[in-house]
Amino acid sequence: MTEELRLLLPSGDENWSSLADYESNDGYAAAKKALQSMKPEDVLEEVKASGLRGRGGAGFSTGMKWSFLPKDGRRPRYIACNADESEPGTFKDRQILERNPHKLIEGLLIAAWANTIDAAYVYMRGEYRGPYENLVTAVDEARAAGYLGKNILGSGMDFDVYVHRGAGAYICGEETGLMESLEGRKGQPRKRPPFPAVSGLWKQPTVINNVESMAHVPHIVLKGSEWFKAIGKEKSTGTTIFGVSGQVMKPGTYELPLGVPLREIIFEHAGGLRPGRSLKAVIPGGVSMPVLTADMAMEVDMDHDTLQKAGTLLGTGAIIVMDDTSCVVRAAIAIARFFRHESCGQCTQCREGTGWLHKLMKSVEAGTATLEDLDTIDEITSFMEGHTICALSDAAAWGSGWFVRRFRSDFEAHVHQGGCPFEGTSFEI
Amino acid sequence: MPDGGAGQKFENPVTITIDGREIVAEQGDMLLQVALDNGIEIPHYCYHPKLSIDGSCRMCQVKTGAPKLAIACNTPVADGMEVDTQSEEVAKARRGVMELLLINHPLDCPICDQAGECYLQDYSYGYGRADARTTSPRRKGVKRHPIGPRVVFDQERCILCRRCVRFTSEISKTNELRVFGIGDHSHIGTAPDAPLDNDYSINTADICPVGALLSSDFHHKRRVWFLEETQTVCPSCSKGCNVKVGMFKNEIQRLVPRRNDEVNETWMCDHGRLHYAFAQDETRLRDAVVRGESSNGTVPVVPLDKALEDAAGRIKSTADEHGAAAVGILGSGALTNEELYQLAAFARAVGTPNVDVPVPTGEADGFLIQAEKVANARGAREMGVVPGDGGKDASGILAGAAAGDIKLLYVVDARSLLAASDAEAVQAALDGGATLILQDANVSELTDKAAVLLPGQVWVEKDGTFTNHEGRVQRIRRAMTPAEGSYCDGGIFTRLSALLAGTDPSAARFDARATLAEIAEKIDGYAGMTFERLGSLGVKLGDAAPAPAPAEPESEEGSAPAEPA
Amino acid sequence: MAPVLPEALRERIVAEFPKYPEKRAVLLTALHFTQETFEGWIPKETVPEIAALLELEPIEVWEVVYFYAMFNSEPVGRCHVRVCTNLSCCLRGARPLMRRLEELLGVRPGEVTEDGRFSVGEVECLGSCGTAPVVQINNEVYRENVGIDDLPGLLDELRQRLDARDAEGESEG
Amino acid sequence: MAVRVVKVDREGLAKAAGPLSARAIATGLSITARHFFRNLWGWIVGKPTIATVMYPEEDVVKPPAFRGMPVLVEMDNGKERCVACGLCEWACPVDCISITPDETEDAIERYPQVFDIDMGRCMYCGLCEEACPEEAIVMSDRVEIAAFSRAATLWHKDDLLVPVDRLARRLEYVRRGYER
Repeated sequence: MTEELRLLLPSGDENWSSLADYESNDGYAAAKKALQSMKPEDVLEEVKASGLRGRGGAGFSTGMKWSFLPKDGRRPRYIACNADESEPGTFKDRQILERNPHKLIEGLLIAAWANTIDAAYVYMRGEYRGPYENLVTAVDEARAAGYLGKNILGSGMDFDVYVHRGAGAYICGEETGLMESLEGRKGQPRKRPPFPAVSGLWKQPTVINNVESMAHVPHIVLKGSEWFKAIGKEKSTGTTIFGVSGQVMKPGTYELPLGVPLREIIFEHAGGLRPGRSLKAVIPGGVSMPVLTADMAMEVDMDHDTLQKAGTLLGTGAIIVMDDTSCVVRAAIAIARFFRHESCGQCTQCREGTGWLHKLMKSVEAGTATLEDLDTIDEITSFMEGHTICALSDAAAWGSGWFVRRFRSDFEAHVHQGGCPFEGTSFEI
Repeated sequence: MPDGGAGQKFENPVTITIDGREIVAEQGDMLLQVALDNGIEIPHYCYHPKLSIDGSCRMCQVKTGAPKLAIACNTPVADGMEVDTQSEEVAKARRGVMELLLINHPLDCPICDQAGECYLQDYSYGYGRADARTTSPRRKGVKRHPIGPRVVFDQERCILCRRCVRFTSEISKTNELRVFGIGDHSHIGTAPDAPLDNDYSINTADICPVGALLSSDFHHKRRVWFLEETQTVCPSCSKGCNVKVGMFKNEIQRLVPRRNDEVNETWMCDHGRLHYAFAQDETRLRDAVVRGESSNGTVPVVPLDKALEDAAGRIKSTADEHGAAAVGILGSGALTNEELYQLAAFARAVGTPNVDVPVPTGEADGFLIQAEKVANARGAREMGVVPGDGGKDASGILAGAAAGDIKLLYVVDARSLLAASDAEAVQAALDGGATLILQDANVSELTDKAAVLLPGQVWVEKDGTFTNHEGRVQRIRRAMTPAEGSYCDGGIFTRLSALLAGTDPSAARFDARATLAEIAEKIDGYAGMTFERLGSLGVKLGDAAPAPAPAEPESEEGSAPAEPA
Repeated sequence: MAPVLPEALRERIVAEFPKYPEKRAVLLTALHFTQETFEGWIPKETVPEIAALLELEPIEVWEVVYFYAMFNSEPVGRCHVRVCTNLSCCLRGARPLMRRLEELLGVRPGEVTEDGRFSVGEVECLGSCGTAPVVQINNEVYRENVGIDDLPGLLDELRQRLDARDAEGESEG
Repeated sequence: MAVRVVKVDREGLAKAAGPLSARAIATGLSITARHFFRNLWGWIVGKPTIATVMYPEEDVVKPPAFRGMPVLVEMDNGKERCVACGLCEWACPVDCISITPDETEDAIERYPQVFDIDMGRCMYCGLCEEACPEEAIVMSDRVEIAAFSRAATLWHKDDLLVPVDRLARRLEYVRRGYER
């Protein structure tokens, strides 16, 4: 069994929210190293060399993203830190915000040094009231201790972190939707070009990263990219916090190296299924990502390449487990309903497609659908994929559409039987 | 579309290929507009050439070589770009958008005013699928909601292209409309207590690609396919917005703007759009009237030719008795250049220097609405309908009439006069005892006071030209057949001039085309102007002058006479 | 008309301005503060004042209010209890929990109890999937791993808290 | 127009027809004669087998495909089904329909304030019925519309309304047409 690695979180129930606790565990050592002894370019190179990939869902190289910032000296430049953790199944960033907020602040500080940033805005989902208070307190503490503010650690850099609350819209987790929202508008994604690196927050160059991605930066800088690369797999380096939810005995978060077999996470770390149950389906990366059948799930390792080969994606590493009592049509309805609720309403395909998918899924469950309707679902998802401003439409199409593709026989059984064969045994949605 | 195409010059020309056709375009221009300019249809909803790019309807997707389809409206052209608008992948994407737009769109085309000029209908035929795959109930919303005093909103028909939202934020700058809600509950709305009420609100109905926003004035009035549309110019102020008049059975049904980037872009104000009833309502004057001593209460209607003879007789006798300067002529800026030219000729025939055009003025808004509230005030000045040497201007003429110096007042278009002048001055002029000859198309306070009433015509019954405030000469075209036996105002002037000269008035027919030729010859700036040269968008003063002829060596005299045109 | 926004709230909003290059960015925060001040919702009269404070058009505030799920433009109960009904919570019994909650309070989503104390609603994923099912009270507190049997106790606790607040209000008044 | 006279060669025609035509004439006459005598006999014995309809004392039931004058369908609430969409007006090849639409407070917001058909011009082609998206104008079985003045051939909306149940057969026929 792969051991849990504690890079991001303290072990057990420990909480390092206070500056003293954090500092006594190597806190801000990396920041001191970077600001006092490294050139910004070197920090950027180190992060690039570490192979760190964004932990927000898309898995894009963090160092690469930073290097897209224009070199024209245009100021101010901002970090938008994405703490709008709203992907169903995902609750990992919340652990960092609640139990190790200084890790994030230190990451932001180093990123600011590496990219000549003037201020960072942490956009936190509005529902995270507790984590918000926790982070604000930590920021104030850090500022009081001179880690934020003017001439930080004698480096000459001025930098500050502001925590901003969202108000309950999944779409604000999309990078340009987040920026719109942060600027005080509806969180509707912007069309690209221009890209955020050139014209982001308030039309200024902006780098946008997920909380966990930023929290990885301090130990990469402190221990070096080689050390970090040694954890995980070749193109999926380091650890991540896997959140396991659904029908397992021990749901929760587990920080493990990328590339751990999914089977091991479910059956060893998360305590396996309820007695007497067998596995039906697993969503490996939050509800946006294509679902896996039990057979597929037993085969895959949790890293970018393996999952892509298996026809899904790592996403946020949020694992949702369904056992054999679960009706997959109901799961698909729950997902379709979510995306219908959260589509921002800009693009035609997403606004109308999410609604239609939900209606069709419901008609399958109610037993009023036909086999042609299942084909229609397939075609609607093809209308939605890759045709819109942002990826929410793709997510909606994948999230529920792949249920039909991978569990066609279950859907057909609903059609033939005129209703749900699991009535009374399955979970309710 | 504005002239362009052939003679267009590019600063950074690039060559792209659309469906195998090579096209030269300006680097960085958006692909959709380039395609449209070159006559290649790419279907679109949210894109509008005069509004910012929204990119949300996703209808204009084309294949550009990138892995995904790109929206043409937000894709800058670059050299060597190869675009495919016809492949199966593109067709499928369009089919998808159409089907998704239609799953919640009501099937009420039979009662929708937009039917016949609806993008959704047209593209549905062009790019949609024939059958519907869903029978589930469509989304419900408010219908025929008066979203403003002049615009009706049907929420169910809205496809959320946000053209109207962008119009109110970018063009009218009044910010009345926004999208409220999220996802498939999104809908266009106004803030509480802030309806869509601005001077340009009905333009939102024009740019709405479907029947969600409609003009209250045109609501349920007439199917658009019955309208006969004529390109002309709005007469309500000196901006000269280019419009189309939609007629049905010789009645104006609506005015809509037409694009002229030099004048009104593609907009017009609500006032101008709704100001047309005077052309056809009960206020129109149709009969010529001559009041003698013995008319006692009844309105003595006479044939128009008789009234013209009577008017000419009165003018002649006044001039003979008191001198020509005892005749005061007040023209109108509502007339065409050609008519005004004939008015000037008529004034010369009378011999009076007391000629002027009173111009009603009001507020200007810095966008389209101009201060001069008639179409052709500039034209009147250009045509020389101005006081002659030592002549009186409009207020001088009124004062002269009040003082008894002016014995005969010849007024064209009393409503212009009343709007432009002090009411007391007009009353005093009438009290002065001068004979009033009134040439007018509509009833006014002066109608009953005229000794001779000559019914004129309105702009929509005429052919001719207007000169707008910045000196752009534009065509107006006859859309409405005038009443039988009536003459346009220009025809009244030519006949009166003939009567005064003692020639046969029936030979003095007014010909707008011939008059324009004469204007082109005689009046500065109008050189080279013909109806054809003006085209549908007009020409600025001076711009139609033919290029100076090259020296003509073959001429026997050796050089052409140096006569300025 | 007398201003609706209390001076304290105004000051709280204005204090946020220095954090951002534009006043508009404070809008979401200002609406959160307003909602806290007015027992969970945003009264219509406050909108023009918030707009004026942030140098916006009222409609720009309205579109934001109607866009975000956390903002209520209609009154809600003083305790707005919401159950996450997304996949992970449903897999662990959120639906029966929601049903029981509606039974106990006698209201459906969108309704407020007669005494104005409670309203219920469904909410999308709250990021508490490992401790599902989760109940959220007034956009603030999470109650995790809530079983059907825990509900009566939870509601009692909330009632007591409201009583305490009422008593506090009376003694102050 | 000048009249051109053409000489017809009847002799040639008769020759071409030959003896066959004589036989055909005889056959035809014999059928006529047979019916005449059978009817005569039937009339004598009081069992007439005569096929002639004694119009106007009698009338035939016309088949649903029959196209009489176009009428407007009146719904049970006494109002017309027509929404004044103008498609029949557009489709009419002889321009005999004229509609003035207006707005109502009913659920369907549009109705014909004026709906006139000039029956003096109508040619019973049925294109109006085909164009109608609402099944609101249909061809009835009515044909007796003679009038003594031009004005009386102009039918107004109230004259044109026929209760929907009296048009059931035709409506069903029209719907079958869509299915085809």
